[in-house]
Amino acid sequence: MTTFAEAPSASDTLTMAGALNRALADALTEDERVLVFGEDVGTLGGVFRVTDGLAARFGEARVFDTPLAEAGIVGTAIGMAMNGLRPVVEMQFDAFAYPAFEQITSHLAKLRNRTHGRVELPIVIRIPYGGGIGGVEHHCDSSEVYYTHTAGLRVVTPSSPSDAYALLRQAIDSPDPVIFLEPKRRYWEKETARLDHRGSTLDRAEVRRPGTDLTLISYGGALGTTLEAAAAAQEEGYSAEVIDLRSLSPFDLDTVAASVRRTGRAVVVHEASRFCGYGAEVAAQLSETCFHYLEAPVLRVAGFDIPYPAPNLEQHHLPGVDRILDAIERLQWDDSAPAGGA
Amino acid sequence: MTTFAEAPSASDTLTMAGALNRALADALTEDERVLVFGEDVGTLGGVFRVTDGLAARFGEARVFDTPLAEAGIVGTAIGMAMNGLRPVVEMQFDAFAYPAFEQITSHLAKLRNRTHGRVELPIVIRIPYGGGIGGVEHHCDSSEVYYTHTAGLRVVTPSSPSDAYALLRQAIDSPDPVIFLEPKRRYWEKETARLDHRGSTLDRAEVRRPGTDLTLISYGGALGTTLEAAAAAQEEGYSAEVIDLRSLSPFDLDTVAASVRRTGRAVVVHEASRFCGYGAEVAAQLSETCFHYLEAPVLRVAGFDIPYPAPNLEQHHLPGVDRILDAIERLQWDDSAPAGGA
Amino acid sequence: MTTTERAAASHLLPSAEPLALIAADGSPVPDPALELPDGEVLLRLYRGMVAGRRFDTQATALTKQGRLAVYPSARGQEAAEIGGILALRPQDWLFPTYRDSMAVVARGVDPVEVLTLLRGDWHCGYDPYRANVAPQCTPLATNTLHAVGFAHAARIKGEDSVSLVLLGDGATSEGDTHEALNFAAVWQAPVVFLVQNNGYAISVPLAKQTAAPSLAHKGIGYGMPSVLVDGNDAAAVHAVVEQAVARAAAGEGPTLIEAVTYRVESHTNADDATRYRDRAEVEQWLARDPIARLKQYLTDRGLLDDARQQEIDARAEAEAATLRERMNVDTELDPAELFRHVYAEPTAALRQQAAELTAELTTGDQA
Amino acid sequence: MTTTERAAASHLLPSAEPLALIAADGSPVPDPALELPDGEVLLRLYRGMVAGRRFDTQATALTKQGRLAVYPSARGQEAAEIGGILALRPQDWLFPTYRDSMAVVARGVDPVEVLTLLRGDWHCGYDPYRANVAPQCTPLATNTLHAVGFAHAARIKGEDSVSLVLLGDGATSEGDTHEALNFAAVWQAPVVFLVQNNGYAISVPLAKQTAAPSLAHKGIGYGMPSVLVDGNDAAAVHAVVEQAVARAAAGEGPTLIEAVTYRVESHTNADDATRYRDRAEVEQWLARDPIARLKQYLTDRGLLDDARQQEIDARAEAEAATLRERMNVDTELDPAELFRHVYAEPTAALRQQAAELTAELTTGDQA
Ligand SMILES: Cc1ncc(C[n+]2csc(CCOP(=O)(O)OP(=O)(O)O)c2C)c(N)n1
Ligand SMILES: Cc1ncc(C[n+]2csc(CCOP(=O)(O)OP(=O)(O)O)c2C)c(N)n1
Ligand SMILES: [Mg+2]
Ligand SMILES: [Mg+2]
Repeated sequence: MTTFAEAPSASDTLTMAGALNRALADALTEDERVLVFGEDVGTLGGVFRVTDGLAARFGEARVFDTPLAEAGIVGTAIGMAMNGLRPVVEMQFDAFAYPAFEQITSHLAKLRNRTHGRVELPIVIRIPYGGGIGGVEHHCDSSEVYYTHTAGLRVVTPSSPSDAYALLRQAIDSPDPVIFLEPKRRYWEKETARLDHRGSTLDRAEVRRPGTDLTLISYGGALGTTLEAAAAAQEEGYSAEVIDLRSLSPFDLDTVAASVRRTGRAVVVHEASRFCGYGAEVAAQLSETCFHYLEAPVLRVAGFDIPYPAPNLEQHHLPGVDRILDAIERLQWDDSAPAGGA
Repeated sequence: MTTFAEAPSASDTLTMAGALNRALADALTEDERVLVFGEDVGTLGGVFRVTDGLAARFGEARVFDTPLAEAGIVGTAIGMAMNGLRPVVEMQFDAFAYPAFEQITSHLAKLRNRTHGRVELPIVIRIPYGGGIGGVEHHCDSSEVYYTHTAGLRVVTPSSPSDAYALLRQAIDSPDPVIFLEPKRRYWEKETARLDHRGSTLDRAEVRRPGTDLTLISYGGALGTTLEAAAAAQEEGYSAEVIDLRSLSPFDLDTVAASVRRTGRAVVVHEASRFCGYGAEVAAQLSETCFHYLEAPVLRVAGFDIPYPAPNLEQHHLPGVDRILDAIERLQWDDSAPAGGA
Repeated sequence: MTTTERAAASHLLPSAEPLALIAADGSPVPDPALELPDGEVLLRLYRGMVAGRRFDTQATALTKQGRLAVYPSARGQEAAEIGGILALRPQDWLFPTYRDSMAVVARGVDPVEVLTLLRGDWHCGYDPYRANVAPQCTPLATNTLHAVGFAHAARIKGEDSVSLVLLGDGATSEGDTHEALNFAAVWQAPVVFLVQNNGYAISVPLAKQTAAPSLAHKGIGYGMPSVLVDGNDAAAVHAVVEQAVARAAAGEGPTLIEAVTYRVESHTNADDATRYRDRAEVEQWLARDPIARLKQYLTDRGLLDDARQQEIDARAEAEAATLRERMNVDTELDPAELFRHVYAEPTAALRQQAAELTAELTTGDQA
Repeated sequence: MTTTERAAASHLLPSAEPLALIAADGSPVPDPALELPDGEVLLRLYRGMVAGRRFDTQATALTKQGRLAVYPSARGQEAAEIGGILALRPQDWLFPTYRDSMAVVARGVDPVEVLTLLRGDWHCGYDPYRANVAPQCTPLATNTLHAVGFAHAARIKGEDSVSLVLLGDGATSEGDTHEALNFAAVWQAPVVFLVQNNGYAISVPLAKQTAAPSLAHKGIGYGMPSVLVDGNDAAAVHAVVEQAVARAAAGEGPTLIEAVTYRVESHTNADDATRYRDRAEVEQWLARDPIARLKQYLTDRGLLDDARQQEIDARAEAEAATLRERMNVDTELDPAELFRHVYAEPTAALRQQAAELTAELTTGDQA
């Protein structure tokens, strides 16, 4: 059933929303088994316009609106995938994926294992997630840990338009179910994007900025802030390496540990609440595997342990450059001053 | 509306199921606002008999069966609590709480905060959780992290009949919503239980066995195994302190860190999958706050990163005494041999 | 199967056409089972709709001035929004959604407190216990269960209080709606479900939402009587809700009401409805305007004259002006509030995080 | 509202009494709209039910011998279990629950593979693609959505395949059932919902589950035709399911069927039904036994004689004996399997965990 169209490899000035749209269009073009559905993804093109134009171009049979029910969307996607299709579904916002939680944890994550590998569920669940866009309550959750703690799911999140394209194409190609977390506050940032997914892989972290004194580990919406912080840290004499995890599950320990063994210091940065947040796993694994290399404890810069705040208070919750710089200062430099040290 | 009956303070040979039953009966007796409902908790007395006899004793208006729908149970409990009642509801098994996930995360956890503290939800959700009873799929999940990562919820889990009684009474008295995780494989272990909840608190860890060489940190179903391991370790010359967390959220860092600063070594033990499991948070906090006291990395002994296995394979998944002893051996004793060292 | 057998349960079915008491042209429609509200009530409904629409227009204007982050307009739905609310007694409770700010204001909540959410200052800005109004609910259909639980608790406590829950056509597709209807019917809880079928769930039209003859046809599947009502006829909505509230209060259980109306504006100011529907469709519904309809009826009967109309308009205008002024005052938010209401008492971790934030803000001030 | 108006949608309503073709005493009941299956089909139904019950008895016996961890018996529900399955065509799919082992076996899946789950060796023990049977589903009602998605996919792919999903009376209360019925109706998916209303969800009787005239009355709320059928009449169940499958295959969309039957045993061997129901109630239903009923009918018409009966019994007995023997053989499980199917390729972490377990087991062996 697969149509082998020419692989796209354009470069273009694009937003992340635009890159995701291109990824969906290219996947729909290349593989007839791919379907796109969810709430408002058809005629409207999605509330973030990520599916803009797809229904018109590929027809209502392949890109369509469903009744308003998230368990229904994921549950029927599971049935479709059992029958050989490759659904890419959208949950309109992070907190609105929760009604589908049972379908995700008890079926999507487990069906391959339950059937000894006989039933494969190549489904992508796209979830615009996180805050920073002035959204009201229930529109800003960073829900990654609910998925990363669930064995059987892959969880990925892009931080740039190019990577959004590559990751989404690979997610659609993956034989495993993928929770695809789109950092909505990065939807509209532009980049001259390379639209190619052949060179990249679904489960590797990437060094976005090389450095020697410490390692900053982040992903998704917080990555941009982390890069800014690294630039600011440079001014203060710290050479920070920045790693973009991309894949949250599985976690690319090799790439991260290699960096931390070199630098001896690490800070994990994310928007989600700290308590039992993703940073805990990163810190635990680094503490275990790099114990004798660490000059200071692995620190976490994360959202507070509170429900996501209202728009006019969210700037206090979201980790900003200053909070990351503060954490860098706390990395016990006294005994071994860095290059341009504090 | 509260009736002030005499406080019970009996001691009796009881199972955990029995102690929980007594806690419910005593709470129903003392406070007319308390209600107990869920699937099969009425006439049948619950599939684990935790609510045995309560419907007959307190009447169908206060202890009753609902239609079969978990979101419905939690959602209506929220409405009842808004109207001044104190519902104690049961989710029949861990994985069957997932349909209620949206009600739990988006309302139960947040309503106090959303309303500036005006709406209080003193609800207890009892969830028999974890494996070790030969249960088939979907009956053995250790789902604690889904709740501990959600700000606004308290999460507790007892490890013995006495503590089950005390914790449940305190959970029912708490003005906050409490996820009450009952380790089902400990339901039938007997103890001469002290039924008193006045002396105890809802959010403190307790040292269950004192020791000097290392700290074992555990909770719920794994606590018993951890105590066994500590006894076995003693034979091998290691004096292990065992801490029962009881409260998973909030986490009692003070008690745990005080122990680890003394011993310099720590192992966290739980049934749940390791990846982004609760142990990650414990390890991350200890690594951060006890960095200069640690002689070895904080290790985690946990379930594998797989869906809970079928009954005949579960013994390989569940952390047993040997696996805990192995971890103890790996605590880098060479540089500083313990009392009767390896 | 005989016709008699089929009829046995069919009293639970709604009428094939929506019930109306006043037609689109303002003429009365007699109904054997439904009484037209008296003149005073009709005037209150009229006044409420005029004020509601003025509030709605003002809120939309505030989004343009950057004073509201977002606003979902209920323009065109005034008969359903106001008709339902005015049928409630003081001791009854309302469980509204994000779209029902107008109804919440009509119930007596301070409009500035109502708009706290959409202004971005906090989540629910009012005290639910003051006017018996639950927080406006965003996760669709979840409030239906809260309403059922609340109503059932009232019954357990022996209190005479009925819960009215509002939901949209889209929300009827969610599992929670099903569970709520079922729990309500099994428990015979004093609750009234008022579905505002405004034709769309954001961009998705009713035809993609359901294949049912009407949403009210769902009632029979729960053993619940259901009513299909013209949602642009405030008199009919009021009468139908009042009947349902009376039934509930009398211990006769819940009712499902579908009010057929139309969302005249886009889903919110951030939406662009021209992407998915024709102007012609909107025009058709504008011609069925709920306010014009009742005005015609009242004027024809001499219940409304120019003087009264001016007074009503002036009052709505004054309220809007006050709202505008008050919304133009910047609020001062205390970041420490972030940590205060997560639990009854902040945990040690939260106290520490609060301290960190305070330190950060203090340093920031000095910098 | 006129009677005509009400009637407009009432073709979607079920009959007030369950449809039957053979009465409890074995006498035929003529039905204008439903054809009695021919003798050959009736004999297949009979054979299937006898084999099904024998399988069920054997499975229960295996729990007593510790060879099965748990078994939910379908005794008394044979007409619904077998009647539905035998109405399927080879290309159709079945979406069963934990209670429907009998149906899965009737569909042609190796009984030992079926019992893998309840024996505790793995989860789903059979290959779903071999006999077109989805894994038996434990989280209630979740399989209804899978069936709808599967059926819709068949339509998209242009394949002539209908999905039959089984669920219990209790499962109809879950939100997923609602969403599945709605998606199916909106999409006009080729799916048939067969609710086995066996009177109980574990200990909870139907009266606490719903206040509806019947579960089949839910259909009209989705615009879906629905049928109420005597679930102890295999002929009627077969006829009704066959009709629904034909409708679905013809592109006429989904059907909701409620089969009224009774769970004669406890919920599972671990349950004790005497805690919540009277023996008298059970006796009443034993008198309506589905096998005895069809036997009477067949015998009366000379379609079943002693020789044939003996042959049928012997075959069922032989199958049960084989099953018993095969279940008495201990299986060897490879713990390394735990890590193999979590993802298409095990991750680095899983490879390491697998290695750790292997090391542990090797050390253990040496100790
Ligand atoms: C559980 C959930 N899913 C998705 C959304 C996103 N969303 C907000 S409003 C809306 C449409 C609701 O339509 P309807 O129920 O008809 O109400 P209306 O907006 O028309 O008043 C959607 C999909 C949500 N708020 N909650
Ligand atoms: C989502 C979910 N909640 C609870 C359970 C526990 N449970 C297993 S069977 C059962 C009763 C089901 O009753 P019904 O749907 O009538 O099917 P039956 O067992 O009678 O065949 C319950 C509550 C479950 N399996 N899934
Ligand atoms: Mg709508
Ligand atoms: Mg049943």
